[in-house]
Amino acid sequence: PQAQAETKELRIAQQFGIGYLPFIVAKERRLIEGEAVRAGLPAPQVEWITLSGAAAMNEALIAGSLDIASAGIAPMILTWDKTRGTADIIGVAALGSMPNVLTSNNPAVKSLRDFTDKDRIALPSVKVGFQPIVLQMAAEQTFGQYDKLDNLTVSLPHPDATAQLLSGQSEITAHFTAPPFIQQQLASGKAHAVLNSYDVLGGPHTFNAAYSTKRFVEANPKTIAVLVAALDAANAWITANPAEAAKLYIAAEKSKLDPAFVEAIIRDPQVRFTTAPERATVFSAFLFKIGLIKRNPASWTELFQAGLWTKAGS
Amino acid sequence: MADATLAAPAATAPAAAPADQASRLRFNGWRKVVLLLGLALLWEGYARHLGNALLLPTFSATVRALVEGFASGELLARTATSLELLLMGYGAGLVLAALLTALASLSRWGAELLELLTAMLNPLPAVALLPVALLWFGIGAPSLVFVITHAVLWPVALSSYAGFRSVPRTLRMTGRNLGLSAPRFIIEILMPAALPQILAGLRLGWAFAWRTLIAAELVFGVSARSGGIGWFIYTNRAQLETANVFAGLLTIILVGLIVEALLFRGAARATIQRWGQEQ
Amino acid sequence: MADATLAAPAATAPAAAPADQASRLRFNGWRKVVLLLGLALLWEGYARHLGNALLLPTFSATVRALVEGFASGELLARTATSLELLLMGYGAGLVLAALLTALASLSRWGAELLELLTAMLNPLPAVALLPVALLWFGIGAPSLVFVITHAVLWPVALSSYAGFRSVPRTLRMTGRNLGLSAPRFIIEILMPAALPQILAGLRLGWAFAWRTLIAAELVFGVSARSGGIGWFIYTNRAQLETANVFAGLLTIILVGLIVEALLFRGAARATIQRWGQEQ
Amino acid sequence: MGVTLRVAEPDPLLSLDGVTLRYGSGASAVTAVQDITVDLAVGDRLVLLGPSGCGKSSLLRAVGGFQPVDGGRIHLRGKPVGKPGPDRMAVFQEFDQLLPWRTVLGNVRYALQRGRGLDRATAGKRARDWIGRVGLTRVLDAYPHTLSGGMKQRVAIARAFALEPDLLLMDEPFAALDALTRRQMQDELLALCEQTGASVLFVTHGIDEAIRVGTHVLSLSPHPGRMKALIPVPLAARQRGTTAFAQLEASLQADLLGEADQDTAPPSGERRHG
Amino acid sequence: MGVTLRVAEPDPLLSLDGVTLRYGSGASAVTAVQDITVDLAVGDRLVLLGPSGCGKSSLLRAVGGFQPVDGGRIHLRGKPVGKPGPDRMAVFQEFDQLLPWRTVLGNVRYALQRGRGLDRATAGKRARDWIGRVGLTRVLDAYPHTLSGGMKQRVAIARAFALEPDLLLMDEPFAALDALTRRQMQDELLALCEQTGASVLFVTHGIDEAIRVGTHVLSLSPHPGRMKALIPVPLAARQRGTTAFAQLEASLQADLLGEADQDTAPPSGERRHG
Ligand SMILES: Nc1ncnc2c1ncn2[C@@H]1O[C@H](COP(=O)(O)OP(=O)(O)OP(=O)(O)O)[C@@H](O)[C@H]1O
Ligand SMILES: Nc1ncnc2c1ncn2[C@@H]1O[C@H](COP(=O)(O)OP(=O)(O)OP(=O)(O)O)[C@@H](O)[C@H]1O
Ligand SMILES: [Mg+2]
Ligand SMILES: [Mg+2]
Repeated sequence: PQAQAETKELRIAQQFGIGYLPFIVAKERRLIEGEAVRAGLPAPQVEWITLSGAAAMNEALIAGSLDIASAGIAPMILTWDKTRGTADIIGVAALGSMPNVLTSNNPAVKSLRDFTDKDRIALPSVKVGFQPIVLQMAAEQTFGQYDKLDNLTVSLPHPDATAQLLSGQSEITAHFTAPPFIQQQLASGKAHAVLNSYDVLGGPHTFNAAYSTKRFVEANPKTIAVLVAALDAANAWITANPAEAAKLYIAAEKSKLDPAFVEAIIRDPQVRFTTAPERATVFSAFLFKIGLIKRNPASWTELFQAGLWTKAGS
Repeated sequence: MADATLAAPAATAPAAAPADQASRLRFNGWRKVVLLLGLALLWEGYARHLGNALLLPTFSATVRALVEGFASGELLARTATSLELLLMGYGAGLVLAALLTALASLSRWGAELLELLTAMLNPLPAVALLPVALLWFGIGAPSLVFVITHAVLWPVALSSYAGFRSVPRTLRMTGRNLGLSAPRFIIEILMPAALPQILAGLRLGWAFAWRTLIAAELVFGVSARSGGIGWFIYTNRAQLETANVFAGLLTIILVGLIVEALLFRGAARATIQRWGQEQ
Repeated sequence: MADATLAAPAATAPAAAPADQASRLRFNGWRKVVLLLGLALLWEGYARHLGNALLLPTFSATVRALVEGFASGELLARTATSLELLLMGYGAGLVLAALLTALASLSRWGAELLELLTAMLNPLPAVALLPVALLWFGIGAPSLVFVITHAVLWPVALSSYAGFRSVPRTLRMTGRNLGLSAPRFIIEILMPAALPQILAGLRLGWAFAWRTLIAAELVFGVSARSGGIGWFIYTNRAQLETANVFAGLLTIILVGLIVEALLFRGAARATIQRWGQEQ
Repeated sequence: MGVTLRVAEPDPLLSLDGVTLRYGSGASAVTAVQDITVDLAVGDRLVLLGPSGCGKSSLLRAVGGFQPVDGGRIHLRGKPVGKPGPDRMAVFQEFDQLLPWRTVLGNVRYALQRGRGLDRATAGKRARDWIGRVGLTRVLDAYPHTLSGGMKQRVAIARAFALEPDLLLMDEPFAALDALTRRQMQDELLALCEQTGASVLFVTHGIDEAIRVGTHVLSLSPHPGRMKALIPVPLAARQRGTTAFAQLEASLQADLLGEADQDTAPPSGERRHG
Repeated sequence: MGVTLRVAEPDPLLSLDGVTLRYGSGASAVTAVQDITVDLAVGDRLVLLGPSGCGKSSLLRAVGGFQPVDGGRIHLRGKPVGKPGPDRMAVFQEFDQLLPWRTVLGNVRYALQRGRGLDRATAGKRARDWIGRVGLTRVLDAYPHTLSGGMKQRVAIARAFALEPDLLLMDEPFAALDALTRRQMQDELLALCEQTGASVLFVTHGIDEAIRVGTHVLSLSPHPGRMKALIPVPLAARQRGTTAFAQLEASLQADLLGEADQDTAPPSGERRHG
């Protein structure tokens, strides 16, 4: 009887990139539907939507046009803080841990200290996105001043920044980016890594996370459980079948990338597909410190829904 | 003297022009082709000189991508999806523009409202409408249609209203003399009289509908299934398939040229040029 | 009969209108204020009814955010930055539009080129220009100016050219009769004669410059230091400071209203209304 | 010749009572006509005669309902004149009074459909008939911009005649026509009036035309137009060549030419020749 | 009256040689005038007289350089007529020939500055003078849309006169003027011609005006306009009231009224009245 009260349709939004591979696998292999049936629930009608940027995600979620949003962990924490007492968003699951890398085509730049006024660092979003926050964390560690590099940053989407960086004909000399752009840039030989986000955070950290409103999570606990189970299943499958996962990704995204290249990214030991959040509190602590959030969560469990608490998160 | 007059600036060409309209039309086509070839060559040359396919593919590479895109059927499907949204938004925009402009020409309050709304809302980017669009229409196509409507409504309304306001007094008096009802006065007098401006507004609205559609497709959410040409551009851009990105843009250009040639030029030739409202 | 005529639709109001122009102007202002108040109330009411400040803040909350934004100086600085870019792009767009339209009215080739370029480039979104803009102008302000120019150029050129083409034959003959040089013919005959359409184009260009600026500030590499009002909107949007987002939008609306009231209305009143080209 | 005030008609079709028309307001106000009082019975044809700029067109527009009055009252069949309507069809002075997007036939037919509520076929038939009467059958399907000035005016005349209004407002309708065509048009006008009992308000600069067309002539003073004389045209004077005609013509001519327009005539100091 | 071909002038200012003007092409082509051959010596004033739609305005536009010829040649001082220029100032038939964005003074002054290259002050002085001569000093600073039809035409006349062109092209310039003003304008025209030796090509529908203004009258057949007669106006006939005048008038009248326009006149079957 309770199952009938739960939602019959599930609207899930993702963004571009290989970071959303668990979603893509769940979609293509119809894992959510499968898990629902296994749990004895009617298979929900799943609608997969692509949106660009956390802001559009948030607005859609708050407007009730979406059930599950996804974005970088830092913007998610920010949204969690901002919506406390109103929309009350809450993490549903992490979408895996993978490093972001600051690359540069300027041979002189070996570390953050080597940037000069002539350098420009491209970031995919402004101020409060995932990469800008990590860059600020790194600047804080290096210079003791988190906004030291802000004046060098410009906002430019990943693909454009990559094209600019590789062209060598532009002011863009550095780019804080994510897979597969990291690997593409490094493989071209025209850029080298300057900084790895794992080093900044002190180890593997969640990159993207799925989140929803508390209201939805509380009204649909079984559906949420099914979703997490489906993501777990997707992660297990990816880990077990990296080659097939690469092929599936390429087919689903109509990607022109080389399957071996994608497979290499999936196999990268730094990349971990797991629903358990990693080092979420490192982000929240930093955000609290620089005043972007007003409440410092005591534990990652404050950020994520109860169904996840059994996982080994951090 | 014929020579002398032909040597005069085209803008000041005598009204006798219709004389050789038929031959002129052929001539025009020829010039257009020459210009198009020139632009294509320029593109090709510059892209080769640049030698950076990631930033700017050559024209030939773009055409190749275009042909492949159409051969695979994807580009055609995407274009169809976009056109469908576009037409819905365009249609809704035109209807609203017609209503607002009619209201504006019927009452002082309507006029003030139109002027106010145009001045206020026209400069707002599509992103400003997102919250309201999401609230009212949810994610996806209906919201897209909504922002396209916003993009079309104001240029068309503004141009039409400006056109209405510059209808000569004698023509207005002629219409009023027949005791026309307000809707008839608007539809049968003001609209044809302001047709040059309305057509300019329709052209602009069309262009802005495209611009907005492409820019909005991602912000407003699409699923791979329902994505249009904006989706095509974005996904290819995300994969650094620059030739495909430009193939998508070229498709927009081609659609623009076709619509211009068949629809707008045709409409102008069948109306304002035939009626002597345009030289 | 005065009553009867006043009861007639405003669109068909007799040309005797200037009769009480002075009193009318006051009257207009009054209506505008009423309408503005009505719109503000509507906003406030709907937002309260909705009760979702994250999505749509109330009008009063937005005004509070606006006042704070200006008090802190940030909003003013951002607006100034945006306006500077806007004016540069607008200016460049106008100059190019003037050149293209002049060319188009001087030669058949120019006319074909203008028509072709408008049909081709006008529908292209600003993103399409990104690679070329970055190539030519690099990151930041110059590229923004470039895309604003693109946004302004086509509507202004298209409107002006449509205006040029509908200048009545007798007026053209009058100008040619004086043996005017081509530039003089364009500047002293065609331009004032087409002023109603040119003004409509300027209004549209202004609006599209804003839209494009805001939309492009995110994609086109602005840094925190140099960001304008688009930057303000985006950063606040990313932080769900919705009241600030709407304060930014309200600023655009206010600037739009001021420019409309002072510049465009003023220009229209001093020219086409005074000259009887507009009712 | 003094101002001959018209004896008030018992049941006038049109009555103007102290009509004053102004343009602009305040210090820059221009008075077009002042204090015009005249009645028109059914079947009357009143010709307005007066120097350029004395307000004839303005007065016609006011009667047509296109322009508000600033003083006095205009009554049509006892009721204040309201919005314009096809019961007062106007032929304007300007050449741009045809709808450019309709052919010659289309212009007249459209007016009949809308102004008289006729169906398309009936309207078309009647339109053809009238277009034939103004001698434009050849250009039935031509658009207005391909017509000569006089041809345009004739289409407007056909349109106004075809609607058979109670009151025709004609502002120098035949000014652009040659003598022969003009005479034919005058004949058509008189025949139409006879047939339908229409009244006419007619502006012309031709004294012979005034006598030929009018039952009364209202001569106006130079700007701002005031009533100078209201002269009935005796039946006998209508035939050109009669002495009555010659007398009336001479008297009107003296009236118009004699009193030089102090405002519009060049001050003697400014004139160098002739 | 047969076609009196003009004896070729030895050194004509303007010579038309078999001029044919057409509109449109192919089957839908309309011939406006056909085979017009006439010379104009310096100081000649040629009046075009002909029924509405016979191509008078078209011919004027062709001479002005506004319209290409489709047959024959037009020479001005021995050279093929080229682009329009202020040496051939035109007064068009339409009322919308003033620049709406310039005042009455501004319109005339601007024409003088551009057409004659005068500086602003000189042009202004001369403009005021001519505006005074057409009786419009009162509206010096008015914009064209506030003028009456006749006033607009007078501004255009003042503009054309002020430029003192070699050849004046006047298309029914006085049609909208009352008798007195018209006579004054005619006087101004004649005085100007006397003073500057200007030649004139003049379109009118008034026979008396033709005689008063012209040194020669070219009468055209109905559409398409062909030369019907080229009649010199004897000096003796120029004075109204003389028998020479009466004779010429009667002969022209017979010429124009007698031969009914088969094309533009209503076919007798179509006419019900008159
Ligand atoms: N733009 C045009 N296109 C086609 N036909 C035209 C055009 N202008 C004039 N015509 C035709 O050419 C003929 C002559 O016209 P034009 O204006 O020269 O006559 P007109 O002698 O000046 O007549 P009116 O005395 O009525 O002014 C007419 O039959 C007219 O229909
Ligand atoms: N829209 C207007 N605004 C201001 N003044 C105007 C307007 N229309 C006409 N006038 C003025 O009113 C007066 C009368 O104009 P109107 O057109 O009625 O004269 P008219 O008798 O018809 O002259 P005409 O014989 O030259 O056509 C003129 O002095 C004119 O300047
Ligand atoms: Mg008048
Ligand atoms: Mg003519």
